[in-house]
Amino acid sequence: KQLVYGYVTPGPDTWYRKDVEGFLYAAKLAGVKVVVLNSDYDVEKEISNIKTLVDMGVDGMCIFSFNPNGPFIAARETARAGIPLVVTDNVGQVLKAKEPVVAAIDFDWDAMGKNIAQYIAKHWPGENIAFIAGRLEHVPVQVFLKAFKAEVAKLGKNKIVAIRDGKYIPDEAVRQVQDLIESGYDFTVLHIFNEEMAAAVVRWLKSRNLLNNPIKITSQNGAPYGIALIKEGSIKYSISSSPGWEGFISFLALHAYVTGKIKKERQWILLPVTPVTEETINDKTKVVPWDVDPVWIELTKKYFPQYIGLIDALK
Amino acid sequence: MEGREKVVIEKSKRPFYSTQWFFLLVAEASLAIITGSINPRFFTLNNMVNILDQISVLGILASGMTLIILTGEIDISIGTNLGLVACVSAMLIKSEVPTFWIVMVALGLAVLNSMLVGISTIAFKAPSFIVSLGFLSVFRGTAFAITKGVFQTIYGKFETLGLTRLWGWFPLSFLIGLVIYIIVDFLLRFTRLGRHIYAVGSNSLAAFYSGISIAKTKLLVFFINGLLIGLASMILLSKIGAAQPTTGSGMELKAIGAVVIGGTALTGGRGNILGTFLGVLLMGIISNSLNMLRINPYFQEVVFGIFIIIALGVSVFSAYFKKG
Amino acid sequence: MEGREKVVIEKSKRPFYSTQWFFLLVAEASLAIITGSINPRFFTLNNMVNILDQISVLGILASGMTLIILTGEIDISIGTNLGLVACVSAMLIKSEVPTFWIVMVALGLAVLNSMLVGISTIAFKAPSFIVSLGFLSVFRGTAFAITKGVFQTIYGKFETLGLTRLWGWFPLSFLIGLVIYIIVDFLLRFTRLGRHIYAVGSNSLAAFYSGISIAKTKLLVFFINGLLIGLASMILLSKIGAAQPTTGSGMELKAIGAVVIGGTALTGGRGNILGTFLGVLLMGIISNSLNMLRINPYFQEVVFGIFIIIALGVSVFSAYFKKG
Amino acid sequence: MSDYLVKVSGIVKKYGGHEVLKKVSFDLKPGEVHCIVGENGAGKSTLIKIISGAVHPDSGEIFIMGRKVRNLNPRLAIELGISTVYQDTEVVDTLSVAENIFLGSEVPSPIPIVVNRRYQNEQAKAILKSLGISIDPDIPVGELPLVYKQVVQIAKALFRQSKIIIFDEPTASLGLEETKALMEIIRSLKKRGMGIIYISHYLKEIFEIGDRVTVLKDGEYMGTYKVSEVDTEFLVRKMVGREVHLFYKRERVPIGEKLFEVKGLSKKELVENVSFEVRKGEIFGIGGLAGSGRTELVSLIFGILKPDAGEIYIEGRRYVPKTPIHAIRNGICMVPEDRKRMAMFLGRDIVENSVVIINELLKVAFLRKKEEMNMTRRLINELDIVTSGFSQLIEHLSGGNQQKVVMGRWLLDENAKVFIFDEPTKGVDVGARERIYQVMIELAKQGKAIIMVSSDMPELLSMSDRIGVMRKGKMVEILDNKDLSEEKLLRSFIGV
Ligand SMILES: Nc1ncnc2c1ncn2[C@@H]1O[C@H](COP(=O)(O)OP(=O)(O)OP(=O)(O)O)[C@@H](O)[C@H]1O
Ligand SMILES: Nc1ncnc2c1ncn2[C@@H]1O[C@H](COP(=O)(O)OP(=O)(O)OP(=O)(O)O)[C@@H](O)[C@H]1O
Ligand SMILES: [Mg+2]
Ligand SMILES: [Mg+2]
Repeated sequence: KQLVYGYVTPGPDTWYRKDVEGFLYAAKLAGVKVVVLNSDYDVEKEISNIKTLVDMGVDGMCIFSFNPNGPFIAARETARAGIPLVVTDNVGQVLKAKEPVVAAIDFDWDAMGKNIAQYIAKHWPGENIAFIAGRLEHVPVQVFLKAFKAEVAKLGKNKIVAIRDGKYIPDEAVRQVQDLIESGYDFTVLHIFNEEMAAAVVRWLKSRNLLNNPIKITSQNGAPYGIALIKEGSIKYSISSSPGWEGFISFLALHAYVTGKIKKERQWILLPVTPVTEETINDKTKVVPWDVDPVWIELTKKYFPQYIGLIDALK
Repeated sequence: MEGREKVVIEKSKRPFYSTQWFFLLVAEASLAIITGSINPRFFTLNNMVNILDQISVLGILASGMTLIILTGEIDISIGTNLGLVACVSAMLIKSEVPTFWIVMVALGLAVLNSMLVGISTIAFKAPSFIVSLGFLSVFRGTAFAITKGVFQTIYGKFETLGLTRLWGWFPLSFLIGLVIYIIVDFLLRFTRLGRHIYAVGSNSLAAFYSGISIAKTKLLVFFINGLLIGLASMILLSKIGAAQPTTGSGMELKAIGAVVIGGTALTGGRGNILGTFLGVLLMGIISNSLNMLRINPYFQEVVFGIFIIIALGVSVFSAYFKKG
Repeated sequence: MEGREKVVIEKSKRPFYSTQWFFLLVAEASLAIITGSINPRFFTLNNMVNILDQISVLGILASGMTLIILTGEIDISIGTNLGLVACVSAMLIKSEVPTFWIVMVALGLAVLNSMLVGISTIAFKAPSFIVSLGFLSVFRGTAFAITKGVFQTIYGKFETLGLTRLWGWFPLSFLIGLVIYIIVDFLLRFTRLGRHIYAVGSNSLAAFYSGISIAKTKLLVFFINGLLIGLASMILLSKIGAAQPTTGSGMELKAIGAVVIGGTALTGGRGNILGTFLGVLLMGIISNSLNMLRINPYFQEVVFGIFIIIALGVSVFSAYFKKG
Repeated sequence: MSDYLVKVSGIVKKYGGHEVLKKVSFDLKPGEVHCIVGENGAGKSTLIKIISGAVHPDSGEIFIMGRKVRNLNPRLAIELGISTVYQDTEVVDTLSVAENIFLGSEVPSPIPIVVNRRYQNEQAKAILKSLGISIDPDIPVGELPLVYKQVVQIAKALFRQSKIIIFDEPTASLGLEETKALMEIIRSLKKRGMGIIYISHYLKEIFEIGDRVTVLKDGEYMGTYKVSEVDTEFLVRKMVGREVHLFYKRERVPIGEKLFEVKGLSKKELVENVSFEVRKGEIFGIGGLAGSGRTELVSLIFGILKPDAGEIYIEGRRYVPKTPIHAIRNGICMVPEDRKRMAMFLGRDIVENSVVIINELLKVAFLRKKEEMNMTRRLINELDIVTSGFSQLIEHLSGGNQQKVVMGRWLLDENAKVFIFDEPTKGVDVGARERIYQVMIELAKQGKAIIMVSSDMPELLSMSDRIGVMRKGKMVEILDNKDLSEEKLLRSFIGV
């Protein structure tokens, strides 16, 4: 029987899109059809997308929601129709829902916060940190920030002097950094919540001759456009989190359940945290590519042995 | 004067097929038929209900916006007003406040916010666009400050308003929307306030000369708008079960878009609620059709824009028919 | 005429202290002084230059928007137009196309987009608000489609426009912005096109009777607006070194806000570029002050809104002085 | 209780530094028509706006029916029984005729908050009937021509059965018929003991219905007189300060060869097969009742409407109307009838409003500001425009001065050949009217062809060389202006 899965994506931006591509890549290998519906950042459309997929009677559903409650609604609707559901990037919230979902797939934002704090403490002890967040209301930002603050305090080597909202807009991030510097904050380490914003800040700092003199930048995501900056030493440290691989794993989690390989529910699957530095930069197994890449198969086998059987069954 | 026949001017009823709403309807029907013939699931009851359900909140907001725009003002803070109200309501629901009080607070807060915009506009003699732009930030900022940016989930509670299906299929929220359209239509067509709204928007000097209080009329409209925002906010909250400061952002643009596409003039004084309803419906049908037609999700936005422009193009015919 | 003494006619200037721009300036100066007294670094050359640098792109967009609004139209697609142009330019830069051609393509594309909005508005006799709402989706959707949603980085290339500091401190981008203000001011005050713009916006029927082509005037304005968007797009791209489809989103609202706060009427025909400049400056000073005053990021948005509303409140005085 | 309905004294009003009313006094008794006359910009409208509550005086006292009122506003004034017909026809285009008439005083129906539409419509119909026209009360006012908008305004003032009615130039945009009907109504209102304040530049009307007349000059109170004790010359001298002839005796101008010709011009349902010619130096008047299609005829010539058939020749060359600019380039000028909608650039100063045409003709890319000032100064002097300065916004001029500015803009075009004036002296005071006539004669002397559409009978008779009479879209007659009487002309208008 031809399996059909449904995928609800919040919008067309890079991160979400790479997640879809990863999911589709795995689906292609497994010979499963996928219907992708785009919510265009509209909560009501998202709900209607969920309903549309339920009406279509898909065999499984994956939802990536920008509304924290979206997965709960999906859980309710799919449970009613008996459709298995996996949820991407919800920081595990949905596992508390009444209705059981198959799995929540996430990056370990908490571990990332700790990891960055540790790197900074180890390499630049005694220096002050400024932090340019993504949207402060974004859950991963909050989880990361909480862990980061706690770890910095625990290690006691550094101090966070300012937190600003870059809103994921590079232009805004530059503005915030400019203002931070001019308003007399004393900091030499700048953590920026993604490499899009970091790239713009790097460009500006360079033009002002402040980059690595004294301001050093750390970032996260390991996005393709961040890699060049790490290679040239403009970004000192980053953490790899490939949405493509996340999508890939999301598919496997769903597929394993639908095909009866793994019948467990409420699984919390966290993707490993891999540091990105000048040394690891060329190692695809450490800096996981965002774009479709067979290395994902290898990585999956290494970090998620439970799927080995399933992967071997793929074409 | 003897000998001369009196001047007689009769109302020339424009035939229905030359009115703008008719062409909007034609655009919608064509789109529906095309979509339905490609994907017959479009015409299933489930899908139809889906569309109605989806546009109920927007419809309520657009009704309020119609009133505001008819008086010649505009309020671009309605989306964040809704977001703030949703956040506060969600927090109250989480702390188990009785539903009655939640409803009171939600309506009261929405009205207060809307009145703040109205009062400042009138007191400062400033354009409401910029006043409401300021309040847009204030409302979202307040929501942000009180929630600390953390989203407020009310999972499982407060579900009646948004999730009830009458007779098992008809969304209560759409019924509420429908009632609102009818009330606003009645208000505009049959009441004094309705006359005053048109007069103030079309020619405020004439209204002033006629002894109408422009300030009072506008404040009343902002008051009603506030009530509708409060209502919309509760329905949305009930539907999505969570609120965060960005909830509702961008809805102002959609609401204004629906009002304008429905034929209401941004300069005020001209328009009606039937047009707004059709404008809202158009948006709902387009966004549903994009999925039904299985448009590549990454091209949906372009196609959405093109559909809107085509719908405008179709209404060129209405101008043509008016003349011919 | 005999028998009646001639009226002495002078260009009776209203005293400067009763004009709106003066009060805007007062609002800005007060804010600057308060901020500066709390954090003296506000008045450092570096910070001043910073503010100018930050408002250059917005200023260019707002200049174009001033022209559009003066003719009685509005264009809410300018932000996504800018985003689309930035994406295309970034892609060209990545594929090593010569700078000359990049500039040509960027300007050409921006003009094309803007003209599409203008032409459709005129051809469909539809309100430009809704036409440009449609194109807003088309432009952003196209940007998503061609970039496949991927962020376009240009690393170390194309840095002159956005990063150059003349004499080591004066941002080239602000100089460009300044030149644009002056050109637009000149256009509005000393050319026939300027007169046409005001005439069309003030009373398009009278303009038609006076032999002014409304369509031509509006199209020219959309053309100029396109050029300015192209320019702004390149400066922004050069500054941040990357583009994505959402680049520029929301800038339309800021630009319209700056124009309106600068005293230009949304109904057209009334306003000037000095006001727009001060409106843009106000936004720049407010957002810089928020950081200078070390306002908690969770409260910045509320405070931003409150400052805008206070600035409007201050300009109430201008209405008061006008009377007295 | 006093015997005065209205009594104001020491009224002062300033706009900026400009004092437009200087300690003016005025009173109104029951059962009288008290007229106010004065030049354009004398302050008549401002005075009545103060009485109607639309404008607050800077100082002075207002008594209404013996009661001193402070903070008068239109609402309060209406409640006190004052109805006003303002000079600028302010109606709500998007509301129906009946809704406009009852605006602000809607009649409630038995159901609370609901307007009694049926009753309002019936009443509206009745009031309009008394004014001699029958308009469907459900028509949106925006679809009516200016005349009937004005009628609606008048009806609005009449229905209230108030004690005081103020008319500010009610007849400026009315036709003959409507004027007659209005005079009749005012007489009957007077009989019922109402007080009426009446402003008009047609002094004839004042002598017809007025009891007393107050003269204002440059904001100053010049005195109040019994109408029966004064004559036109006296009033005019008081107003203008010099002799002006009410019935203007124009200078004859030698008439040259044919300059302009219209053959069989038609437009469905509006204009039917109109032909006429105008020669150099000739003033061709076009008369007819309101709605007879005069404005449509000239709109066809000026390229605003597209003709279905017919030919136009200028100096023997075929001219096909396309757009106004095309007409302008071909030497045709037109001063439209509805200045507010069709001519005034609100929010712009008088310089910009004056030089708009000449700039189009010269196709200058860059403005020559000095030149513009000079041209505007010339117009101000030639047409006696009362203004506080070059940067005064046009909407802040008095009505008659606005008319002079929008007319003046065409006079700067020295190469024009054909001038069309549609109701050129609407709302213009006697002195200024003479000025405008002189300007027209001046143009005729220069060998221009002049087409003058007018509803003002004396104007048609005193100015035209020939008069074309329009009836229901047709030009039924072209009369030589010799031994023509008003009576004869009117017969031709009506068609008996
Ligand atoms: N809003 C305003 N601002 C500034 N000046 C004004 C304003 N309204 C009227 N004026 C000035 O007040 C003076 C008197 O104007 P008003 O309208 O009362 O004249 P009027 O006697 O009615 O003239 P007309 O016969 O032309 O109607 C004029 O000089 C005019 O320019
Ligand atoms: N009986 C009528 N029925 C419908 N429309 C009428 C009638 N009478 C007049 N009109 C309107 O009046 C217009 C013709 O008026 P127009 O203004 O051309 O007349 P006019 O002779 O120039 O009179 P005036 O300039 O005095 O108003 C028509 O286009 C029509 O809209
Ligand atoms: Mg007047
Ligand atoms: Mg006419």
